[in-house]
Amino acid sequence: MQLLYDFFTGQMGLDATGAHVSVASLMAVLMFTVMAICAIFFTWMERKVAGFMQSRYGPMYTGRFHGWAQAVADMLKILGKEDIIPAEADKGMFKFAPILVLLGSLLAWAAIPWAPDFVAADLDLGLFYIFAASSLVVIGILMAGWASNNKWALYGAARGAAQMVSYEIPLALAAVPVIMRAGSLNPQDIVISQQGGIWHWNINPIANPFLFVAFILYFIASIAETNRGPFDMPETESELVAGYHTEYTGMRFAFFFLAEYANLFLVSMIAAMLFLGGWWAPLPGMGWIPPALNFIIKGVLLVFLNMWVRWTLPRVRVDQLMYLCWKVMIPASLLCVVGAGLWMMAWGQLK
Amino acid sequence: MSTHPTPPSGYDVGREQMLDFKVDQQLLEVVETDAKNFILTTVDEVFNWAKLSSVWPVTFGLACCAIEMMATSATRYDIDRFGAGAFRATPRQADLMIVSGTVTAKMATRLKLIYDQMPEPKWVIAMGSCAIGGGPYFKYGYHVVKGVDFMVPVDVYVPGCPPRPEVLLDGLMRLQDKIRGRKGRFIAPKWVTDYAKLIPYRK
Amino acid sequence: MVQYFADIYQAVSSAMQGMGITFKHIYKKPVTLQFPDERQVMPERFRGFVHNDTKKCDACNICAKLCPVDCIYIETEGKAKDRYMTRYAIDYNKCIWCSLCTENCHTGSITMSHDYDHSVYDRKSLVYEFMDPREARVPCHRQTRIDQGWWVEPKEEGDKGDDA
Amino acid sequence: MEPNAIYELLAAHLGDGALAFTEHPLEPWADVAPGRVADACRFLRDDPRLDFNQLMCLSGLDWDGHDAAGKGKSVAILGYSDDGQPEKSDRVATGELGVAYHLYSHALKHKFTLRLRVPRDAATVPTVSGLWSTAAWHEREAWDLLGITFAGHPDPRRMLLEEDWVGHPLRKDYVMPDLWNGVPLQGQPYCANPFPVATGGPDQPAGDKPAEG
Amino acid sequence: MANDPNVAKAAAPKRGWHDQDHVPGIKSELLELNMGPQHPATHGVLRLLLQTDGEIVYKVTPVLGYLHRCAEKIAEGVTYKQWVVYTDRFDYLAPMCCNHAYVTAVERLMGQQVPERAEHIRIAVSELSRIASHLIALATFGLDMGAWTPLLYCFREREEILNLLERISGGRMLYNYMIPGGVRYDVPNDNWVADVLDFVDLMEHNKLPEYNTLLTYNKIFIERTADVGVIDAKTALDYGCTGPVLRGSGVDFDCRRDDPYSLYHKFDWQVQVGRGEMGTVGDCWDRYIVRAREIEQSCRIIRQALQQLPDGPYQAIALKALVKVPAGAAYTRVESAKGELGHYLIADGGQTAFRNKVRSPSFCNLQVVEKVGVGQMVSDLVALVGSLDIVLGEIDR
Repeated sequence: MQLLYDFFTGQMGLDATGAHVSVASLMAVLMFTVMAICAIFFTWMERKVAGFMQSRYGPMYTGRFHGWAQAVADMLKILGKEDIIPAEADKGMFKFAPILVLLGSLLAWAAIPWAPDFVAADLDLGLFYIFAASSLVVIGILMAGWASNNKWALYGAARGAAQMVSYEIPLALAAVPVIMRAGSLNPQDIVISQQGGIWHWNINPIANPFLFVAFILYFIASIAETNRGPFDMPETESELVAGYHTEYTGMRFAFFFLAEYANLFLVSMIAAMLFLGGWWAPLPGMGWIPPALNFIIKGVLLVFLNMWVRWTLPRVRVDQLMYLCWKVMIPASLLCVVGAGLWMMAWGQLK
Repeated sequence: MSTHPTPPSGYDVGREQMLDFKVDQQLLEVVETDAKNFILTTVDEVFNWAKLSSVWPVTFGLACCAIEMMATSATRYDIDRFGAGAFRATPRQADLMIVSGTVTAKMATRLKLIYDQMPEPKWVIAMGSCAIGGGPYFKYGYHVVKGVDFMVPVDVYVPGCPPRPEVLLDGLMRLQDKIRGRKGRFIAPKWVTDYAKLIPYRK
Repeated sequence: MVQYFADIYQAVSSAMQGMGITFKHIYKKPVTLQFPDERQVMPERFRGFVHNDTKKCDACNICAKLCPVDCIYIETEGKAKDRYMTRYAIDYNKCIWCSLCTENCHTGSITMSHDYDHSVYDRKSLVYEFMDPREARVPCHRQTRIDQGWWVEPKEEGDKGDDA
Repeated sequence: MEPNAIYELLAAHLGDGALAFTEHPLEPWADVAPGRVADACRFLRDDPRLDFNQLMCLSGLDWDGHDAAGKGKSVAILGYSDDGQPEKSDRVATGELGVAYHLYSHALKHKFTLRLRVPRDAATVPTVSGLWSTAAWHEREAWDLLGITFAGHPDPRRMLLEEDWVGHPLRKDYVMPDLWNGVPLQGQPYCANPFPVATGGPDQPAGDKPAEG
Repeated sequence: MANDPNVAKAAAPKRGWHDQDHVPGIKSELLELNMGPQHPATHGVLRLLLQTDGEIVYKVTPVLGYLHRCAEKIAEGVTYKQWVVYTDRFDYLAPMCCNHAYVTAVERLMGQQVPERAEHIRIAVSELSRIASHLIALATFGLDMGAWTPLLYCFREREEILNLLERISGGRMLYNYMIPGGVRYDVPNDNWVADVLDFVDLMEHNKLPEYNTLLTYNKIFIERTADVGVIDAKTALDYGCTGPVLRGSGVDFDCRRDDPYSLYHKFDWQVQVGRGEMGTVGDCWDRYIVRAREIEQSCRIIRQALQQLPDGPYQAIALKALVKVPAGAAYTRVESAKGELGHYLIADGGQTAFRNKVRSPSFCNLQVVEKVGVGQMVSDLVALVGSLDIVLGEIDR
């Protein structure tokens, strides 16, 4: 990052503000590109993972080698589709909702620490910012469902709003023990606090079992937060036709589609950041691996775990989802916070 | 249990005789052009390639053929290999309507509605005898539409009652050829390429 | 309270077991038949498109009568010894591959082939004409067929004649 | 319990409402007066000796053209011709309509068949949907396809066809529709010979004449 | 919606607990929801008109006829042997059972004896077909519950069954295999019997446990299905439910045992009944598990039928192309995969039936939705409809 500043101030001859703006816009473009690429990659990965889990192949012909170009073709095709806005829809909201959903995940991407010196926006309240920004998604979904003027969409949106608002709580609470251990809300600090190999990561159940439980809670909550099976209430394909995006076509649907996978990778990266040591290599001797690669591999593994869960388990009912949140996850995560705090006090880890 | 049998060296019984009697000009036309030309040159071709590579069907099962449609998307035949495995429950996000089964009078109006709800560009495959031309319900079917092309334009007809999943896949490949402008088989089954080799000798 | 924790334990353990099964399938070879490249060998009795060898057929009309959907069109001209088949067509818009027509064919001319994957762009091309247009007409009467050198079915005991 | 014993009980209950009992090696049946069928069914269901707690099947019937002697003279129904147009006929249907009830007792494991006949132009039968809920849809279907009215039915709509459908298709004199609500129902002939030049001579219509000689 | 005659003529809903305005000044009304005919959870082209209060369903009105294919009319127009083709298309998931039902009815009217070998073959293929149908039932029920993968595993096994049936009959899905008086072809001599026995073993010992681990005993699945959509025995009988739906409600009735046809009495097997292991007797899980256990029983029957396969003819010799049935009328029922499939066949001595009323099990089973669906959540209604395992080809005929 410093390099970039130096480049803009030194080579380009900009003042501090100009450099700042330039770096920020560069970062925004970069993040968006990375996000789009990730989303496209994960749509392909999802189809392949699902395929192999189901004893079939998934895409094979597009691009000739295991359908590597499948998601690219999907996106290109969606670009060329007719854009339909239902006559009775609330047009402004209908158009704005997908942008808001995509924006929600895009904003959060800004504070992800990719490498020791590479984060688009190095914020002291970064974690807080991430959770806040990703909450925008729920508004987008609610708007989409309402604006479509479709009953299935409305159902999906209502379910989605209830679900996502509820699951924000265990999601954030599960991160609290980590914050307590790192003593900071800055993502970089959280990552740095896990220095020194796999046994120093927050997930290590021997070092602090409560943090391990917090990881599981975070993972479950993140599935619900990204609206994926078994918690895919807003789009429950077998009940509500396609949920909140029933009426969306073409590019606008692609936004939802992209946002789903962007969100998926986002929560996985946050999990990697909070519990799996971020960009640290698993063993001390493996420092030659680029930190960003470490980070991405961890994220992809978590995404795979997410897909694995999705393609195995049946879907819960909407009231059971709420039960799980309010009667299991939130008490458990509160216990986790208290327990982790006591544990750290006992071992003198608290900062 | 015959899993993964190797294809026979020659054709199946009767295939050559069948081809002799075919009045299928489209097949000849498709095969005679060079199917090897795979380099994408223009923007148009790139978009056509994208369209044909991700034909998303709408989840629209009508009758017996719907089960074969499910079987096509299931493990053994796996329509997802062609990028067409993303069955969308809502017509708004689908490109292809596989009319899989008998279209009754009561359903025909709904079928039209679903077709109208699909965004352009969109395609229709008529799957099975009932959807093609009334099939077994031609003579006494007071409630059956004798051919879905009375209601919506059909791109590819897939004969069979119900068609085997292979035939539906073949229909999908024909549709891909059609999207490409019928310049040759995009993914050609072995017998087509073999047949193409035979053509010079037939002339 | 015990039930509460038992439920959570059961949920987690059953989910893990299920995930074990799906994970096992990742490294198993898929059962998919990659269709255009691999083809299944059809069993002997497989019912593909109906094929009629018009050189054998004597237009007895049994198949057309037995067809539940009336998809077989046979046109003939003339009477008795001068009866000629001028058209034999099967309309695959209607055919349901039931194999009732092949069952009682006494000449064995109509068979179910193993040919099945022919999708078309126009449903008119699903009406298959089996007569070669160059042949124009095929005699139906047994004696005429013998005289003109066409194939006739071997005579069996108790066989009443060429027409059923 | 044997069917004739059941019929004796039924006849004792119904009096003149029980019309006849027909012995048949396969399936004996009792004819009852159309107006008394609900009464008969209530008795059959509620009497502990009979206890018919399941209505297996309720069939609407059209006896038009039926030859009781069984010589195979039933009328040919009308369909679509080969070129897809509805066939027409001048014949006027006269026979009666009917309903058959097939009952089964899960506890006593016996069966019974009730039949009734109603005139074609005034086909009204009391409903039994209050006795067995399953009868509701069967009766709606019988109304839909045969035009038998079930008096007192809670939901007397058509079952399978749309409300604005004309006619009752399972009647023997039903003429096939060619258009309904903008949906064409006639077929389109795709059987024309693409090589008409090669053959010559008058074409015999396909498939309607067996070969002679 | 307003122009829909089905809505217009439906009885006005009685208002219940939701009638009070929870918030003063805000009027609440029921939401009318149109589920189907194109909807992923309706198993075809069923249409359910729902009136919902939030997630709670207040009134269910099934609308049928989107697949009404006039089969009963056709029965009066085509010959007996030709109509076997149309029975295939009733329950296209278990066409062999439908064939069996119809040929049984015709044979009863004709007084036709069937060779023992033919009966054994018929039972074997019917039970194979039943397994295939139950596999689809489990699969689509799982899909309704949001579990995709069991669907694909079940289809994988179904393909094996279809291959086996294709080898014996020539048809992949619709077989047209049985004829009045026997079966059309003998058992093929390419090791078919051994392959079926292998498959049955595989199914019983390998695949069913896999489904059980993956789906049946999954906690989420149990939570979704246990105590949901409870049909008690009285309701089931009142609505004429049959088959796994009736047995799931705890009524021990199976046509194969209680109204014997064919040779089922020769074999050793048990009728499976819902026992309410995970909740109440007659809930969705019970109906599901009855099907899963019936697969095991079918495996047992197939094994016995094929191991004891007698020699002899596979069809009665007397039958010609055109069957003439003496005048008479009889209601014949057999246990199809979905329940009691009855044919009320009236013959008039000719080549075509005078009337053939088909009592289809799904038609009667579905009706219970009107009663049981009320008060459920929308998700539970999906579970209920899924657990009834309806086939629209049979309902609308």
